[in-house]
Amino acid sequence: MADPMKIRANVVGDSTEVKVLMSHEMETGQRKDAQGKTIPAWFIQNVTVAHNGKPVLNAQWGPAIAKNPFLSFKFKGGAKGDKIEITWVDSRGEKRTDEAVIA
Amino acid sequence: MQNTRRQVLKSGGGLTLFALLAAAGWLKPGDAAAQAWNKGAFEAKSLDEAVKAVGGGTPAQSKDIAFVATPDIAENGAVVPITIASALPKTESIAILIEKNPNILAASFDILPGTEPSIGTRVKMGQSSNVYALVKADGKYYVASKEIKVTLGGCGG
Amino acid sequence: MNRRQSIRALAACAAAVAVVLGCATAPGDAEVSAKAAAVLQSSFKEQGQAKLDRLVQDDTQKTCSEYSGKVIPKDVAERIEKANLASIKWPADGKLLGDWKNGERIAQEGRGMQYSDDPKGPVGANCYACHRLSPQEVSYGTIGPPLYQFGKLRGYSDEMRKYAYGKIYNAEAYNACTNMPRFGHSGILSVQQISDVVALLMDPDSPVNK
Amino acid sequence: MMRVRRGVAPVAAFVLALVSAFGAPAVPAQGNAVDEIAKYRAALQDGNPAELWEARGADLWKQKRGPKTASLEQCDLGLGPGVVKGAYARLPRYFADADRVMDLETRIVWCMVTLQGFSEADAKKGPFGGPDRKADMEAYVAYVTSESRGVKMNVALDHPKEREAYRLGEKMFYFRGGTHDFACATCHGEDGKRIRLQDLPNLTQTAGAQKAYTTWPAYRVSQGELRSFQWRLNDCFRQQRFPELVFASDASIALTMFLARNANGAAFDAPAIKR
Repeated sequence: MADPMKIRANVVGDSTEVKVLMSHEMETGQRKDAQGKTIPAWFIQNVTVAHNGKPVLNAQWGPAIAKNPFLSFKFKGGAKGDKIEITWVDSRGEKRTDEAVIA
Repeated sequence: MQNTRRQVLKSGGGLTLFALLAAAGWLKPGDAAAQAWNKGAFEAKSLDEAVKAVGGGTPAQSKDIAFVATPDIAENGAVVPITIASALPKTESIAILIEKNPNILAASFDILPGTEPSIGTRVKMGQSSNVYALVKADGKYYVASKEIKVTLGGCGG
Repeated sequence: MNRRQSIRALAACAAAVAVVLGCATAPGDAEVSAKAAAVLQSSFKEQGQAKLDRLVQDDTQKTCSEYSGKVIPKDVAERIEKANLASIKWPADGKLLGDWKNGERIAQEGRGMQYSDDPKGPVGANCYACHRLSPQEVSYGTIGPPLYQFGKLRGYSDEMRKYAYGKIYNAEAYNACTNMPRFGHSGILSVQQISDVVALLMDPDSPVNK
Repeated sequence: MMRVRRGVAPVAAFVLALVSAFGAPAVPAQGNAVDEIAKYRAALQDGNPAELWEARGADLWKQKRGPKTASLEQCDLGLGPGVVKGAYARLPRYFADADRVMDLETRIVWCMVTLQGFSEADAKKGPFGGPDRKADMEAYVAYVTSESRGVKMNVALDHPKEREAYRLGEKMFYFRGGTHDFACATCHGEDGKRIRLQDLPNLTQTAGAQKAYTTWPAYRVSQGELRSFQWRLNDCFRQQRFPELVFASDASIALTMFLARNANGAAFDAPAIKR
């Protein structure tokens, strides 16, 4: 199973800043292995972020997002102790959801 | 990541059920699992093609789109930090496109109500290239661009 | 260490440190060196084309390791230079100037001789890793001196050509304990390849001399 | 209009920028390339994927594993069983129970053998991760080293074996061999040198050793992997055209001792992120 995400959510002024690192190969499908065989594409395609159950960001990614992806953004509101839930789904249909609490 | 048992669907290009759904237009709010992935847009080779794939017309150049904390030179193309901020009213989405990558669209972000129109992430670049920030605001498309140079590094080749 | 070598080492020691410290610390130092060499042998494993014999030092490597970071006594330097000068093989046809375009490729190529390299793959000299040469290449290192306009500044004489060839073939012949590899002596480059790199430095048409 | 291809001009501009940064002519573009690379490095600091390894290592550290189904929580890294905080800043060191000098990786192997019951061969297997395989060792290393962040390097040479390791490491640093006559000192023995465009730290001087040693392990952007100090040594020797340095070998420990000791006094600041 994929490793957990590393999520940081902090109140900054009247917004909440979310920074997340995900553990994923983000294989492009363009690389070849040592035997010269093409390594099939394998990458995160969809990311959703929800604040207390309400979606705040949706993303679609291609394989050009760097390996072990990083994402940062802010949304209005959010208070210490609120729940941030992030889910990704990759091109193999694997899915991972992690939660963090706003600090 | 040894896990392949959750593989839903196997096929040559690594396509999934979601990709095969091939939605038109931008994302709708909701769970990632229920999200569609715009295959056509991600296979586009040019900016025009990509915009067309998301149902837009020719984008207008805009000075209200900024690349923030984005270096002109990347020491390594495998990881290029990019932050895009839009000052356009009613920004609905922000997309990153890299002209010289095999497929031009790198990512698109749906800015939901209450979310600030500023996104930071990291992309791969095969070579020095123009990078476009494509913004949909109030139903219309706008674009800004920046050139990022990729240097070669390393000693022993 | 055979007897002749140890006598040499003693002589070298006398010359090097007698003035400062006397020779009292030197045997201890030689012991540490010997142990370090032995520990290295047992700490590596052969991989690909890199076998364990690469850890067996010749006299030049051994002596230069000992004097690393120190001043090399004149007689030791002369000994190293003389021995290495004798090893240089000059082109049979006497032609020292090859093809600068091929020389540029060799100067750019960083691969070769690493255990991760294909033994049948290209072997370069990676000159740009340490030297500035053609002004078109901005990604150059500074471990060695800049060589831009090498021929133009020194003149395109037969003597300079010979020096350039010899230096690339075996740099230890001209400057004992230099950082530069002995490309010909150690079998990294062929005689033809060395002539091509000489052309990169000495051909008036080479970008290096523009 | 925006589809105009700008293949040649930008390259020329880049060349100019670099030439002006490193060469003689002082034009307004001076320093731009250097500034932009600094900006690039700064932008990466904000989210270092090494954190993913740190988290995984912290989790693995507590897991009951091996034939003895034990965790590594009671591993003695030199400050007593169970103390991880600050331990890395004092390694390598002499361990009486093993009667030898050990660096972090060697000590983790020791704990995997003594606490968890792994064979030594199993504990040392696959220490470096690749595209298809994550290395537990690199996760352990990321976790343990992260617990010394901000702690001043303080490597002792009290025990005779610690002093011996240091002296051996120093000799190895200057040992010239292989097809190219390279030693560590060839590239890392002088100030202000670079290979291609990469700056080379002078590891024989305190400042250089401190800067280099305190920023390993590191997430290597070019490889998308967290790399340990053992890996750093292994890959240096590959490029030196030497055979392969054996993981946790005596030479690797001696060299680590030499370099770690030379870094004494500087605050440890890793896992870092590097090109």
